[in-house]
Amino acid sequence: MRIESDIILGKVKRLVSDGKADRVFAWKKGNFCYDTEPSLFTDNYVGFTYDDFCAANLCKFMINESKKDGKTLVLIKPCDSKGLALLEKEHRINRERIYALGVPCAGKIDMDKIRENGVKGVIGIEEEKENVSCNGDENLIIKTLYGDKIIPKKSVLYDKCLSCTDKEHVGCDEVFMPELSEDTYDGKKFEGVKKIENMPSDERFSFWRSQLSKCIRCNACRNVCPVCSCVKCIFDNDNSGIASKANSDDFEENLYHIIRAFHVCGRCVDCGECSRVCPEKIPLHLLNRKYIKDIKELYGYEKEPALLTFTKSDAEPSVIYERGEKNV
Amino acid sequence: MTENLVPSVGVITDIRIDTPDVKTFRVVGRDGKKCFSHMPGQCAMLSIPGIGEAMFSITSSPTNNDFMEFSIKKCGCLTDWLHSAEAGQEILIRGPYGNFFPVESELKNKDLLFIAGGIGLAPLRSVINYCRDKRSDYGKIDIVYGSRSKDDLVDYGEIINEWMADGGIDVYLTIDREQEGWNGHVGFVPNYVKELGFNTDKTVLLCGPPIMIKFSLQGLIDMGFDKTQVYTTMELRMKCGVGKCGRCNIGSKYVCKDGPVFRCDELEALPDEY
Amino acid sequence: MNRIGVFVCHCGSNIAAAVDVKQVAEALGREQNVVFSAEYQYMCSENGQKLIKNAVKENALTGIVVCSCSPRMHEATFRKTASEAGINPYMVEIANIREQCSWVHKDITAATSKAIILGRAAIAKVRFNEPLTVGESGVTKRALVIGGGIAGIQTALDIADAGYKVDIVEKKPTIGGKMAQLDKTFPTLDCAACILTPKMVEAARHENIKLYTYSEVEEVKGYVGNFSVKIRKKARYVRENLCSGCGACALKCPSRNSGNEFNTGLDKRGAIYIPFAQAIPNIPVIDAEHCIKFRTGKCGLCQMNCAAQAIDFSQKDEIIEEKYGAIVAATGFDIINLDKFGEYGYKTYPDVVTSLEFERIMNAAGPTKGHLERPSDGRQPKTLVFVQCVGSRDTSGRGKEYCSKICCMYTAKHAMLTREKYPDTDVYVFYIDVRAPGKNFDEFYRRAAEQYGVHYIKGMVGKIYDDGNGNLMVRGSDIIANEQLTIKADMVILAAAAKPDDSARSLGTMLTASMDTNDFFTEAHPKLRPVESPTAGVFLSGFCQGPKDIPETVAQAGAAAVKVIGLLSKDRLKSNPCVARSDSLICSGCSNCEKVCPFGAITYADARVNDGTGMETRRVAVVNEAVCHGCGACAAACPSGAMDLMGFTSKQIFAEVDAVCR
Amino acid sequence: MYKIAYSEIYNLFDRIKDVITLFLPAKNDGAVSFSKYESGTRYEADALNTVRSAKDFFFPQTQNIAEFKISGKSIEILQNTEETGKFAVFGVRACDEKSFGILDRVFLSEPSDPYYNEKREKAVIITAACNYPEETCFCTAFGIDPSEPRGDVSTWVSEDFLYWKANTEKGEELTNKIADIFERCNDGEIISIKNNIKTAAEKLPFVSLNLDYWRNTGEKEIFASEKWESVYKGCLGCGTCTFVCPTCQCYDVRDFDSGKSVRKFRCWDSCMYSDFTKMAHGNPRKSQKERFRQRFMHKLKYFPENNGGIFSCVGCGRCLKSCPQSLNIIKVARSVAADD
Amino acid sequence: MQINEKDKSNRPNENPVPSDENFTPLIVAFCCNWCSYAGADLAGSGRLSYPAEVKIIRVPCSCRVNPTFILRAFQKGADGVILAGCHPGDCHYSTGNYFTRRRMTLLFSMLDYMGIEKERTRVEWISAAEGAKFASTMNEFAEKINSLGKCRRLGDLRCV
Repeated sequence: MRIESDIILGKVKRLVSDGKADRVFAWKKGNFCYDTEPSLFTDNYVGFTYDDFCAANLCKFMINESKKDGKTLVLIKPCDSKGLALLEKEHRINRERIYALGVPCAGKIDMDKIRENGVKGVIGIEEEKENVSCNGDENLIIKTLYGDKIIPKKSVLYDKCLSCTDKEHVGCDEVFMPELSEDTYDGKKFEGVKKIENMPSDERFSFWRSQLSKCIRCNACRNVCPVCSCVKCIFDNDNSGIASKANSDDFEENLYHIIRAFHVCGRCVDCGECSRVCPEKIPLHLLNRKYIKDIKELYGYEKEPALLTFTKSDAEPSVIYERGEKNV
Repeated sequence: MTENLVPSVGVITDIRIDTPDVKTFRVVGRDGKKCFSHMPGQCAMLSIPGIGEAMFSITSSPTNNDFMEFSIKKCGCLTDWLHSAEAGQEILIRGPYGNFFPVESELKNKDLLFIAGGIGLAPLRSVINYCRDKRSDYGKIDIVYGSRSKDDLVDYGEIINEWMADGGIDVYLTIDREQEGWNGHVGFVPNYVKELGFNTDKTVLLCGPPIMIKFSLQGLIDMGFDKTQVYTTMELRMKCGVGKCGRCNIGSKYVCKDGPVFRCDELEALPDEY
Repeated sequence: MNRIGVFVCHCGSNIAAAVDVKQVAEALGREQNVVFSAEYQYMCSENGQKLIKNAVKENALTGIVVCSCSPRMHEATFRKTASEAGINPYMVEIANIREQCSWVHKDITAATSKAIILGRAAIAKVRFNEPLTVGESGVTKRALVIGGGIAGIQTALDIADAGYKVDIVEKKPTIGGKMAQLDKTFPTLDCAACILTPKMVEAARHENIKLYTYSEVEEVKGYVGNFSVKIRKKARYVRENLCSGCGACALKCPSRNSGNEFNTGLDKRGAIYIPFAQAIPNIPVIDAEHCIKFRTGKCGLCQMNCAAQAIDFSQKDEIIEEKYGAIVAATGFDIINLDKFGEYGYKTYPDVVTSLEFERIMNAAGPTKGHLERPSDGRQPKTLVFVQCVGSRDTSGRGKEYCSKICCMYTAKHAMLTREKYPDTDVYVFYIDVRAPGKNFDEFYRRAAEQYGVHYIKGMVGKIYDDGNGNLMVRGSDIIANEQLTIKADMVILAAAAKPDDSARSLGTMLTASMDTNDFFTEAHPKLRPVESPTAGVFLSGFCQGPKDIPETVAQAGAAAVKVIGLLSKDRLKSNPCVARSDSLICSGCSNCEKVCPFGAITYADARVNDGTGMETRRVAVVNEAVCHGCGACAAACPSGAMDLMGFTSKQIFAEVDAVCR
Repeated sequence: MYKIAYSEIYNLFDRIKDVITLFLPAKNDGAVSFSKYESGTRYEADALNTVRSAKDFFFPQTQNIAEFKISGKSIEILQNTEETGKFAVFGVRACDEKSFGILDRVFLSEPSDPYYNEKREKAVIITAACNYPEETCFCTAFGIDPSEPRGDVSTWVSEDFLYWKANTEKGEELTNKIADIFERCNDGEIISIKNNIKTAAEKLPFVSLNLDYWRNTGEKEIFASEKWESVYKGCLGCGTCTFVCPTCQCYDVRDFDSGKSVRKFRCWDSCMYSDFTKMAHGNPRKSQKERFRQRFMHKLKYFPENNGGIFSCVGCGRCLKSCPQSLNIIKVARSVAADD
Repeated sequence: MQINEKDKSNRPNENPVPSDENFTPLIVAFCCNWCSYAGADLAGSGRLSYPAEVKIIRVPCSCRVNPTFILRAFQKGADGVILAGCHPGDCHYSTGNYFTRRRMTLLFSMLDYMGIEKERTRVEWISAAEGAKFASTMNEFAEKINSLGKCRRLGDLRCV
């Protein structure tokens, strides 16, 4: 069954008229069939949409929204809900002023992946009405200025959706139609990290060097990250000693991404937004996910973020010298 | 001028303590000569490598051919550093930047009324001394200057000993609150201006904190002045000094290039951003 | 502007032999901001210090760098020198060119250039030093002891004897704790009550001790020297000031349904009761849950029979707020719940009992008046099986990984007492190891095994079951004989693991005192500060810190008392100024710092801040300087850099790193 | 006009490379950027736009300005800028080429920026017509013809040929050096290519983007519009739009202390950043709304105000594609102008 | 940056090169005040030598060391960074080094993941009584860094 934008809107309207919230933070249909913009609806719902393109995580907007009087209803996908929970735990939002409505997610479509199929001039995207196989492998009809093209939906889902292992919401005030969420996990969450781990160190080095050298320091990865919620980032603070605005040297590329990964280490909710928003398509989630993997392997599951707790029998740092190849 | 972002080396030859948080720095080039010539109201970028760079208005008069002076209030990284510097310290200087008070055109032969508050006297001091040195080019000069307290009056010595001693210049000083040892006027500058009640045929040069500018301007209009008669200077975050780095604009005007001196009617046509 | 003076010490030939001190002084003299540089034979000598003082005055120095021995030696000396010269003592940095340079590097060129680099690092750091002042706070001359067992009583007595006021808060209606329930004590076999009750009485009578029984700590605020504690005094429904302790009420109470806690539930008590004969205070308490008056509104027999008119059904819990300078945790222990150990059939078979229950059975004031009778039918058991390490040293996750320490000895005690009173009884003890490393302990155990003929079997009990005829069958292994064996037992006694009392965890949170995963309080240093919590002003007494027997508990109680006395004897507490500081303009209030602080020095407050974008109320971290020890864990955990450590600020360390790498 | 068989295109690049350093769009780890051409580099002909624009050639993300050595109270100035050699850029689209003119108005106006100027003079721009404009393209709204790209040399591609036409002296000079690789042809051969492009461009969704509101309304009025309140909500305050934009030119001047010297450099900055206008005693643009407004006011009002009505946008569509939250100049231009 | 791109070919060989005769490594050692710094002092009293390339920076506790300090050292030209603290369980502040242990394990794991030679970083627990261990650790570490040669993968070209 498809997730219908109108049904979600109906629910939202009911909640607002029931007095659960005073305004709604959701997505708004944009210029193109695929473009959806995080938007605040205060008096009308013109352009309201919830479709396969609403990939943006709205929870970080709640930092500012929850400073206002009254309540904001926010639509939360399963992967977003952990971010919201973390923001609450770290006291970055006033949870009482938020009504989190969990909405189902069947995976979101990555336009870049569609374009990688050589598609240009997209003017419309539809789900193929016929041929919907029972296993849900739907096709998309991409209508363009230069003709139509059919692409299997699954092949153009965001990477973050393919590695999404959890379709359950946490900490929402209400979850609407959870049965419509679809499992999009391809079973390869740590494949990417493992692939890099298995490279010789020279190769790892050149892999990251070449990836990170694309970085233009637009800060999109940081600004979108629900975990990076410091009121003032050290990289913007001229007094911090490590402030920088541009990557004047390879070192600064490394520093920025290492420190960012370290700061979210153990707190990262793996929502994949960093990689989604990177204009240069740097697989930034591979840094964060490396930490997730390390933590899982070294410390197992924990209630507190890994860097804010310990056990007396923790692994010694020497574990990293014992694995992989030696340089000396 | 092309090498606009590369500064030259200047030497601080003298540091004068004006008020508890304002010092006046005298700067010359390494060769002992003035670094460059300027017009009253123009600014220069001063910097210390690794500490910071900021725009300051040149407070000495262009008619001074020996050196430049900058009156600097302590309010940030660079200014803190400068305040702890000693004579002989080299600094980097580039400029001059921005426009200037129309001393050779609109202001000529006019009666001038200077209104300044606090450190706002700094940019006007350049004009005042320029006019003093070319006294015959200008009509009557009135100066209304106020500060928080007597100790916060910048250039107090010069005001008393030189300006007040000059014929044809009337200086009116005021401080915000009563203070021991002060027999002069007490009260805010805008009110004092109203009290003094100047003729509306004067051209006004106004500089001070935003709130003072706002009220003084309103007061002047109430008194019958037109906005076209009032000039003021602005200060914003500036980096390049040449209208390219893109941060000091008010609407379509760049303060560093189109300003810092604006006539109030021009300013009014711009978006109310500051 | 910084005006730095550099002072290079020869330390006789200790430094000068391997480092060209002249060259060091010259090189450092050329560094930015350095306006004075000199070398001298012994900087720490009177003349050396005079040199420094003169240089400070003549050159208006703002900072001092001494290149000398380790700061661990003479940092304090030179700070004092600076202070005498009129500059802040924290404007001094030491470059360690002796221990970490001249003594370890033989090559003069290498050592000299390293000394210059170390000097540069110190200069770089001192540029960012800030004048710091030692904070001071007063001390409330009153201590709080939480827990009225032997540990708490002993600590309180020692403190009170030293002349300081002490309050004991005990959650039970009487003080005495677990020791009051014991029959005899190992290895001397003297009567527990006989040695404990005099102490209880002394505590009650002591002019410096105030008892809050049937009370619990509800909230702790403040910090070392200045705690403010809320104590909930639960309603007894008996007016303490009127009650004469005659006990008539308890006798007349028609309710007989409540298990008697003192006898581990082996017999019943009334709804109004005095826990035991020697209870202190000797005042009854009404158990509202079982009281007929409270349940139905009818009854009130006790009230009618109270000559003193002390019964007051309308009594309410009372909250008492008191200020203390020090707090001692003495919350003691309890035994673990055996629900997860189905194989022993503790819940299933009434004749499987815990050691504490057995203790009551053997006690003359116990449910059986000291006769060995088994709970199911009151018959005297002929075969007793003791099982040790029930839940102790357990790695299966059901019990505790640690050794409860006291079980081996009390089991030997029980076995011995049984054999002594009832020589016709067969006594078996299953053990993993017998641990007897105390004074006269091993002798005691050997006496049980050798003289008293207790059968010690090294092995584990796998299952206890009913053979169908009402007999308990104990199946276990004897790993010495390497065989499985089954013993038909009349009674089984389980040496259940001891664990910290349940109240410890919530108390730990209130005190911000750190605890380990077993809920034992963590000591400030495992070897050197074993009776102090890392949280300043909080001390540990007894089992709540780790398994202990009575003499160890009493010894630690005394030690904790000494620490408390030491603290209370001071009028002002000086605090290290090198503490963390949070910048409220940058702090996001995320709580990361709070979580890594071992001392609970960080709290949160709503602050009005304006970072240039308008006034806002934000949750920001606040460091309690009196509590902070200055480790810097918070500064490294803070992602935004809002938290910094005075004396070791990020700026200072960056400057040092830069100087070292230049 | 010249042409060369499309199959010979790498021979052409090799030839150019021998004459002058050549840059062209190539794929690097998934993102297309202008890269130095070496034998073996694959030209990404399909990519309409590189992720970053061609402005980088003249206004790089970081630019050294000078270096200072400090000893005691004295400061020594060292020169540390490197001279740029001559270079050619192949595959610049009409929109990017147009953006240079806009940047020129900033950097070459008095006082002219020496770093920008030097690189501008050294560059030969070889443009490429856009056979398949994308839905995000709206260059035509700014009077740019994607079938008629300018630059020093213009090129067109048909199925079989690459057509080459020099427009300037610099273009002629390069063409003459490699002319032997081409065959001559006449302008008529590319008419059908141009027509196809024109037809495609007419179908683009934003060809009729109407900017009259921005032309005809005063800056004060637009600035005060209540519409700003609603259009910026999704903005993250990142610099993506700024950094991919071919006409954004804001920069910061910063110092870096290397321990040996202090290096002064300038680097890209974004008016979307919260610290862009931050001063010691406050920030005049306190909220993201104000910063967001500044960016679009600059592009659509302030810049035209100072530059004879020329908008600071060339319709390349990069911000439409890159904005993580799908905000863009079209939405702003329309929403703020909307009547309701 | 494109035309001014930090030209990859200009960057000195990023792979380890056999150390040449003239190479003297720069090693930064962060030592906690209570154990390792005292251990270093003890090494001094015992005249136990180690290379002069080791430069010690005193911190109150190993947990004070922010990852940025370590990266800063590499930026400014350090060839190896070692962090020394009290043995786990012996921390003067009771739990500081437990946090250090996790932080550094994860940080160094990330550096390794990014292809930076993991042998250039190290954590060692050295008590105030272990002067000999301090000296031998530093000797060993210096030798290792010597054999790795100049750190070329993490430094800042502007600083060298």
